[in-house]
Amino acid sequence: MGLEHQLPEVLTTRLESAVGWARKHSLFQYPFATACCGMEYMATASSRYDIARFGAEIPRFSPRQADLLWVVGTVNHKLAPFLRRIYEQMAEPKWVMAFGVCASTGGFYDNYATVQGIDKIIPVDCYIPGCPPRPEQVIDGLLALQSKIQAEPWMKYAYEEKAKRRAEMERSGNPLFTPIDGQET
Amino acid sequence: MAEDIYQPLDQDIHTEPMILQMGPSHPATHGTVRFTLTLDGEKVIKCDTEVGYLHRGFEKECENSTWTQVFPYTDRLNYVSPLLNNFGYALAVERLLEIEVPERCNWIRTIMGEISRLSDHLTCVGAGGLELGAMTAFLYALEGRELVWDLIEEVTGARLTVSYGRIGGVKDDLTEDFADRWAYTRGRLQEIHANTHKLLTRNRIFLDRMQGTGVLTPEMGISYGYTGPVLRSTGVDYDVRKDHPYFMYGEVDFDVPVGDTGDNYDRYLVRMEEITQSIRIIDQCLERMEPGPVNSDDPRVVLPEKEKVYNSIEGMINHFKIIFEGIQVPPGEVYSYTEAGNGELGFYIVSNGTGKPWKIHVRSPSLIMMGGLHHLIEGGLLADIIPTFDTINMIGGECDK
Amino acid sequence: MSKKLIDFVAKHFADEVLDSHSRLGNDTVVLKRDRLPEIVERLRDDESTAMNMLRAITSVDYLNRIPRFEVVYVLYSISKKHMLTLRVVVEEEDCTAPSIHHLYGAAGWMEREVWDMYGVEFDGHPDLRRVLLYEEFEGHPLRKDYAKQASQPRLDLLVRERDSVEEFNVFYKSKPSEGSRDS
Amino acid sequence: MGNVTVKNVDRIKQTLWEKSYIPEILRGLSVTTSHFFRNLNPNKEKRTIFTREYPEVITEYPERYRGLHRLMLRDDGQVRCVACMCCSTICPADCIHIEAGEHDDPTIEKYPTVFVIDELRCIVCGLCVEACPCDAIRMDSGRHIPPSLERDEAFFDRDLLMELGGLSEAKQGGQR
Repeated sequence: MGLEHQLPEVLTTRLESAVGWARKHSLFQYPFATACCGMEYMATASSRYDIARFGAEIPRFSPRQADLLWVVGTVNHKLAPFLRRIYEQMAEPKWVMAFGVCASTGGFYDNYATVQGIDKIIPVDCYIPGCPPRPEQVIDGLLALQSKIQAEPWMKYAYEEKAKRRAEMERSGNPLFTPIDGQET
Repeated sequence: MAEDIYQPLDQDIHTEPMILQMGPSHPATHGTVRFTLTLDGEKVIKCDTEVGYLHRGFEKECENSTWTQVFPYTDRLNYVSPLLNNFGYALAVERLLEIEVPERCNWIRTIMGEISRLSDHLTCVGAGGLELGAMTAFLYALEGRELVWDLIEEVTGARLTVSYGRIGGVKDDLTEDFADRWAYTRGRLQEIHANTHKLLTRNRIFLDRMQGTGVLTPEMGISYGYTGPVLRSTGVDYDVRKDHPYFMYGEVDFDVPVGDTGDNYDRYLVRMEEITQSIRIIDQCLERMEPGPVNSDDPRVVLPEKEKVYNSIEGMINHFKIIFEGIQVPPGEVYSYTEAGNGELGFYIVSNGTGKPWKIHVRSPSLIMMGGLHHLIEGGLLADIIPTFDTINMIGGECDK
Repeated sequence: MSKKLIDFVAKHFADEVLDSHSRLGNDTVVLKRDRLPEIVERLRDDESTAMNMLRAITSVDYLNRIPRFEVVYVLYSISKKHMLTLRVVVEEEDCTAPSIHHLYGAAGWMEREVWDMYGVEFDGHPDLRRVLLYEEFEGHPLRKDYAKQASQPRLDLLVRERDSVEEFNVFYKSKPSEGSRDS
Repeated sequence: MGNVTVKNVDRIKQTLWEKSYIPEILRGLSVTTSHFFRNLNPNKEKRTIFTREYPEVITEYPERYRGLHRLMLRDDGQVRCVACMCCSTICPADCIHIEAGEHDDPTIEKYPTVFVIDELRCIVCGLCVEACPCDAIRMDSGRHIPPSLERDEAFFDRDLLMELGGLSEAKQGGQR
């Protein structure tokens, strides 16, 4: 960037909200559907609830073309590396939606196999409770995420903030953001 | 002469099989499963299936829960037809306890089980259409499923993970206007069924993808433990509902559809026919069931009525005992089996006489079918994996436990 | 329930049978381990039994009992519609059982699953890999002495031990203490 | 007794005409266009539009729908819960956290000083409602659990749950 410093403040905020508006209504999603919640994901996407009304209808089955990752269902330790890899393959800006309690916290699968919430592997922007969530809950979650995207500063801070956060986490020894060994993203 | 010219050329071209990883998060594998395919051009030479990407420790969790707490876990086995799992598990524990449930409970279980089967088959058929490019069929089938789920939600309180079965009964009686609601849903379902038939059954593109692909022979099917619609499509008329009637299946009339070639198209037809039969069974049940209690009156297993809990000390003590210690199941083991959406769902249960199960093993039809899947895939084309995998109808939760 | 199948096994393999009973609609025979494939093959091929389908193989871990493990085979005949449960005792020190993968196709994966979950090795199985868990996993989770929450992450993840009480405490400390409404 | 028959499914044989794709295209179009025109019917009653306009039109959940928990109140507006721990014991997800305290009123033995439900762990199975011996916890609020942007927002504490609760009509304590 650089151009934004030349522009008057009013214009940049206008532009910012315009970009936020455009972004929130054109979410290309990658459904990482694993379990029961996938059924409700299908229900949300099909005729009765029709997620297309919110500009989020097209599932992109390539992470590089997607900017919203739905983690739909339980993630276990066997699957965790794949989820992490998909997240890393997605281009910025990207958002993650934890769909259902298993993805959010592990739910009642508190055992050797499951990851206790995907926020231990990747950062999460929105949690949708329910096991599985009703489509109404999903739509509510999507709307909440949309307002978050709208409010997200784009031009001035977004990238700098994220980079700062990452650097801080790495410094603090949090392996959340260190890349997996020997893996190109 | 021409052969002589081409022969050396053939030898010169160096070809080697290509190894392709398909999955675990692949759009066509609606579940998480990974195929390691060895391809010769477009032909699959070898297929190694890897499952377990949804392993959630079902059996370990059950061993650490009371007998009642297992119900939510069984919901999430075959999550398209959770009621069938609920009732299958309840039946297994009831066999171990040697208790009988009232007649109305059996009628309700039959009705709700068949409603669940409708949802299962509609999803399978619809998703199959979607994966072969027939998006409309998917939308119609899901419309039908929504209607079915509306009914389930009315009765159980949840769309998908119902936790409706209880040991010795069900959680609640049917709602009062259930028969009227069913009459409406039934009409819509038949319309959707007819529309799906119109869209798919004679469609040439669909037929070309389905006919003659993923062929299973009866011998192979039996040896690999296939059950349910997949085995019936080969011509073996094994159906637990028919051969070992449980609940009220011995009392109602229905047909068991069987195919003859065992290819994908037969599996599709068998499922479509089973939708009709399920509707027929529900009709008969609703006609013949009579009012009565829905829970067994055995105080060992059924929570006392709320009135008693609120107002009498015996009720209160009994309530607390069941909640804190769990239902006391006598020691022993039993293998109990029912017909679920995908085939025979068996529970091998071992009790050591306490409130927690010592072991619960699920004979999940999906896992066993995945064990023989390479036989259906090998020798076919890469593109045939998609209809084959769909008509097998592997459900992650059930397969990976 | 007739005891025809139990009698059949007892007649032909009297030395192998340790115990048998017929309860709750299940005919069960407890067997010694070594001649199992022979018995199963006989049950499958004999016309009067014709057990052509293997329904399930599983194992039960009776901790602190000798012998510790039991491998359970549920056989079924589609034509005769009868079922027989075979239970084979397996010692903890010599945790192996003979494989029957050559008799039933389904046995291949079922035995892999039992190996994965209980660590019972099957002699002669050509491809005894883990099926539900991953190769790096150590131990066998369904053994009774395997702790329920002992996870083995594949990634070097930030694994927070789940402690619900602690989670609630963290939540509460982050909020200013508020007087309860009704006291 | 039921009559169970085994019947073969009919595999169709395509005619040459059907193999030409044309009749199937027409048939498929007839199905979809009939749906289309039905929904253009000027008489709105006869339309069968299936889509729910959710955020604008709030869905009414059935009576038995299990949604957000609520804590019921006694006549004097205090919480009914007596901190007996039944719900937290039966909860498979272990998502209810209760700390009991002594009440000043001698007719009430205990009451919960802390009652938190982690709605992001709750699996909506409804076992807690069945386990409650005093009609204190219910899930029939007719609302679903709202989504949250932060993990901590999903802890619902006692006062929040009581706001949703109503007066319970269950009579307790015998004929007293």
